[in-house]
Amino acid sequence: MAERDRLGRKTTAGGAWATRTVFGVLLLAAFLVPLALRGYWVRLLANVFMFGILAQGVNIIAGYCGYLALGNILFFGLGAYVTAVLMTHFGVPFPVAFAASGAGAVIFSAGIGLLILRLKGQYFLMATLALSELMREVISSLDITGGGRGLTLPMFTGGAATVNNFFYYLMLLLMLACTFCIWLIDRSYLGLAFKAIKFDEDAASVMGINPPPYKTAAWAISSLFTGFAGSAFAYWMGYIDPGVVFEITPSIKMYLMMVLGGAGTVWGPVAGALFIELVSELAWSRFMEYQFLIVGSILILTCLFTPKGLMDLVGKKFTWSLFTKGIRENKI
Amino acid sequence: MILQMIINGLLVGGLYASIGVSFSLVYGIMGIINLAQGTQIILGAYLTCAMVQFFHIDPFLTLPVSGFVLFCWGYAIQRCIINMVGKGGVVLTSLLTFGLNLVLINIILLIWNADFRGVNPAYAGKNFELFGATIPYVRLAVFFVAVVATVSLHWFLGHTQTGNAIHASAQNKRAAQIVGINIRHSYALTFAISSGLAGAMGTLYVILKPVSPFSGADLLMILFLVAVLGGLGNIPGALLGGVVMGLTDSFSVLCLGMQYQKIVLFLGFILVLIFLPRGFFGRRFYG
Amino acid sequence: MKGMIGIVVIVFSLVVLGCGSAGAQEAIKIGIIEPLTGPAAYDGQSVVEGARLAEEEINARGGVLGKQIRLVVEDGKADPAESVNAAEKLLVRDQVPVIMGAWASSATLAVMPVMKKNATPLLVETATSLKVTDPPSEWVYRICSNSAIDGQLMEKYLVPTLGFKKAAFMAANNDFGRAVVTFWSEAVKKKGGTVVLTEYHAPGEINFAPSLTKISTSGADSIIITSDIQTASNIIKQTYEMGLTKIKRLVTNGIPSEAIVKLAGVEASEGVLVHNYWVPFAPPKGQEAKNKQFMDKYTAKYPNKPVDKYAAFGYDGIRVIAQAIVTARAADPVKIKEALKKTKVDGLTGNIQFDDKNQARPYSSVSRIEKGKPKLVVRLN
Amino acid sequence: MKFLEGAGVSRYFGGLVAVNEVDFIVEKGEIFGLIGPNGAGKTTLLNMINGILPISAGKLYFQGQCLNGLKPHEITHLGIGRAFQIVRPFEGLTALQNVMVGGIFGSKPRKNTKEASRGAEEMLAFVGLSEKMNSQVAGLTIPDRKRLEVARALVMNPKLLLLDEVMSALNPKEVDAMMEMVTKVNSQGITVVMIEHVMRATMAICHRILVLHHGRRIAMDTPQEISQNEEVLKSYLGERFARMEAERRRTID
Repeated sequence: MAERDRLGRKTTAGGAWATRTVFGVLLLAAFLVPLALRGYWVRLLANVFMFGILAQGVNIIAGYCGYLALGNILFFGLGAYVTAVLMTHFGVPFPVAFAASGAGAVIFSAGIGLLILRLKGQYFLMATLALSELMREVISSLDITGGGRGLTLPMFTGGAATVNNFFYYLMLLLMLACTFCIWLIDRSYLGLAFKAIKFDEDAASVMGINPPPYKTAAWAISSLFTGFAGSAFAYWMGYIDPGVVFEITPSIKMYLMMVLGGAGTVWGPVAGALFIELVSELAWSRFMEYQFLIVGSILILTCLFTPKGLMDLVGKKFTWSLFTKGIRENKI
Repeated sequence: MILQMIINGLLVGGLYASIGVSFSLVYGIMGIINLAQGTQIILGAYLTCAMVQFFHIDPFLTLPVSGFVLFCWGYAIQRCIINMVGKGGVVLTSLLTFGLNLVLINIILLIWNADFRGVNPAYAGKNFELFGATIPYVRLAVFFVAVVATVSLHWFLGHTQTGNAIHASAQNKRAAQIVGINIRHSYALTFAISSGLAGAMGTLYVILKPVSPFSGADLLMILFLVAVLGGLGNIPGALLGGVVMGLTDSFSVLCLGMQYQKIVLFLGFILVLIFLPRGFFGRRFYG
Repeated sequence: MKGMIGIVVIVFSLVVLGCGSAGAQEAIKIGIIEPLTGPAAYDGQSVVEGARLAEEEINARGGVLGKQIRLVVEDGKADPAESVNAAEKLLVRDQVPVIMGAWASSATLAVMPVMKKNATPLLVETATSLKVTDPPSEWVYRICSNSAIDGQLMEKYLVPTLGFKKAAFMAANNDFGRAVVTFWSEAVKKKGGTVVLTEYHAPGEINFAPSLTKISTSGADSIIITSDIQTASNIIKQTYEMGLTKIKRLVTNGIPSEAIVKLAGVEASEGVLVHNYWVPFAPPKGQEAKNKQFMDKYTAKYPNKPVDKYAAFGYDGIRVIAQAIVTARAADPVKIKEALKKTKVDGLTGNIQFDDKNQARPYSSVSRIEKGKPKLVVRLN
Repeated sequence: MKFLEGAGVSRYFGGLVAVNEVDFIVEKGEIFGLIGPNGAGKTTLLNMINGILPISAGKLYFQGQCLNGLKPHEITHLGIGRAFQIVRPFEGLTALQNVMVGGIFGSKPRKNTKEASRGAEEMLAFVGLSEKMNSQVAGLTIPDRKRLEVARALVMNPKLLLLDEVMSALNPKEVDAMMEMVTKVNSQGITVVMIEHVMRATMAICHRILVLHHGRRIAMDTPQEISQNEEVLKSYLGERFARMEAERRRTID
């Protein structure tokens, strides 16, 4: 018997059980990984989780709300620098700096969001790109941030394994928190409001939604988690400079992960991050000369054949027409 | 010095403008943000380097060839790949072009390796004085070619049948199809023109500056700024945008120093977006 | 649901596939982290190629401690996060007792804490940031130079010999560029010169005409250029276009003159001064045969590539490490660290021995490009 | 106090005048038609009423309150619902969720999701879409989409309903059904303003009609009068219609 959840989506009791079991096993496995694997693999997975957080960040603003914040790496850099400056110049302990990074990112995104979230689609996209470049340049020429020299953070105390495990669990928990937050949004009226804005902002406002506060909220949540990720990254690396934390490539990678996994789905971006990071790690270590070709081709094939992401394929029969569906729908 | 600064700004602004036009065109007609455009320019640059190396000819002579090669590439890629996701929205199309960008970089890497290339015609150091300002002949020539290319593109779109067909496909897809315009062909042609222009600009770019397979990223921000300042899809607007950007380059260095040049540029850009979201004279919104 | 499980299975089998690549080997492993892909790949590959020559040579002589040596190369992409991953891979998977790398200063600085935590020494071959050896870390040794040393050495020559009385700087706005400006400014000022203008640029900057106009009206008699190869050549090219060839131009920190000639052109680079470390065309007295031998071998193995300083530093780096393993009498990280302190190698890039900050002093010199060929002007030590 | 009143309402796009000093009054409880040739400014006028486009000049009043400068959602909360001409459902959502958006956000204070879900189901039943409640709107046919559009507007309990060509592209049978629905809605006390090209429907159910041409009001009257208005006949209903009308009148005379 098909039941419906609060937002009128069909759920079947049996399916929910299977899903819950698989997720439970995966979660347990994720928590146990540092016991079984060491060093490099823990680090690699922590990196995957970090990208999971970043991809979830863009998922909220772009996947749900339809606002393409291509320069979202801005908050990553901002979070990293808030932590670095507080820890090196003011001797603040990491937990406080971490919280301050999140707060800083939210304040910044909310403030600037009220101004630039009025811009439609592509103009917003470019404004965020320009903002992230602007932030990079400003940080490169300030004294307190070390300018282009970067900052060396106080070292994490503890042995090599402790460092890896600490950041592994930090990234894992952050990612789970972020995903939980999206899950809550997805099943509440907020999710409906975000999606309504994404599909047709004018129609949404005629239906009684006042878009600016919702958009700002979406961007603020997005920036909060991105800022946290930046903060953790800075402490993890121990050294940051503007070129490292404001690079544009990760920004595009986040979008790739989101689209590959499924934009506007709860778990899609995480799946995308896992897939892309592991595949590229293996492709890059084995087919060095062709790495861009491989990643580029994956990207093109994704856009052609699974434009709605891997999550869209879940629970469907694998047939040829499922794969050509994207082309049939999007072809001019 | 102020005159010299104005001339510097104008000369580099011409190149910025035509680079921006090639990007703006595709956006204006098809709504696609082509993230591969920077690397297409670099591909044009590499073609020029190769031709100069093999045939020992003047780099300016290679312009039609690199333009033509990129034109064909652009037509094929639009017809075979980009059209397949044409209706998929901005995220999908820009991710697709980013994928193309990576593939292009890899192709350049496989053919030419990762090291830098440049062409250096013997006349590069010739210049003349005008009211105390130095004007290098090469830069003047680059400026001239870039502006001619842009203006003739504008004329082509406004005054030829093909150009009108392209315009029609941009304004109303279905109506264009009804009057017998092959819309896939129009779109492919638009993309091809944009790529061809990019190839030609690659030739000019490499005359001024050495390139590596990754230099496309440096150009992407210029593309965005110029195209948005001029109003996306607006060719005369992009011309103005390029010149404004060139002048901003010059005067921010003069008044504040090079370190602050980018800050001025991006801050100015964001302010323009906030207060004049349709650029200097972008198209207006019709309900 | 089935699809989901399928994805999970694929991903995990990939993980397992990746895991099972390490095998037991008799040879002594030496880890190397270099950019093999991305914009810095060309230089990173040069280092690796130089290192491979050293590996072959040492193994041909019977290896060290009766065992062969084997280089394990990982791609750090000149990126801190990737380089740290690479280090972790080398330390955990391959259990290497010593690593050479990681090319870029930012990557090296990020790798350093990992080395300390794992108690394994790192030999730095190209990263110039002052922070690598200041404050010194007992686990980090450096064979290339840094800006403080360079500034000190240039003091005797910059104003007195080369006549840089009113110098202008055009430097990249990063750690490297700013360090050069700081120490070389001191060198100019101490000998009575003045610094008339300092302009920092972003990496990859395109248009230098405005800055050059400013410099030409500032009365500067010389420009000191500190940047990557591409940008430095671009600046040289634009000085030529603007007709500023009367102003002396000096490119710092070992950018090969051949690259400048190739990218900026023979005419534009006429008279440009180049500050270099290892220079193939003018080996120090008594080193000629050794240099020729190295260059011949390199050209034989990599015929399409000109030999550069990166290859030389890679070659020397591996020789220093091999020597340290011999002194340590064991492939043990802690013993190698101790041995490195005492190691002396008469290398191509300098007479290598480490001071109290674990810093070696490579040869350096200034050359002038004349008709596309560099000519030695002054040897700095 | 008039129910909905426009005084000298105008809208300019750059130099182009889309709506030119239009005065009109809609009485409470009536079905008010809005007709005119393409490009006459009908949709622009509706867009101004619910705030999507700002008013360039003139004033709009709804139950005595001035609408100038209000945001679309504020106008919605005053009790004005809108169905779009080019149906604009939220493509990624199901039919039920589409209607729920209106249910949740359409009134102030916001309704909770449970209530909204129930209300939405009822509304879908009213427009006859119960069976397709859980299908993605991308899969709906044009008539279904039009019904969904009306349901989305109705679920907000509007006092005034704006319908923009909800009958175009429907076959005669479907038009009849839609006409029936509109009159049913109206009989519940909801005032309707509708743009319609299907003259049969307009003439049959509208109480009064406003005719726009080149952004100007050329007539506002009962259907009867409108069908005999010389200017309307010439500019909108067309020469052929005019000749037919003249012929008809002559035979009657």
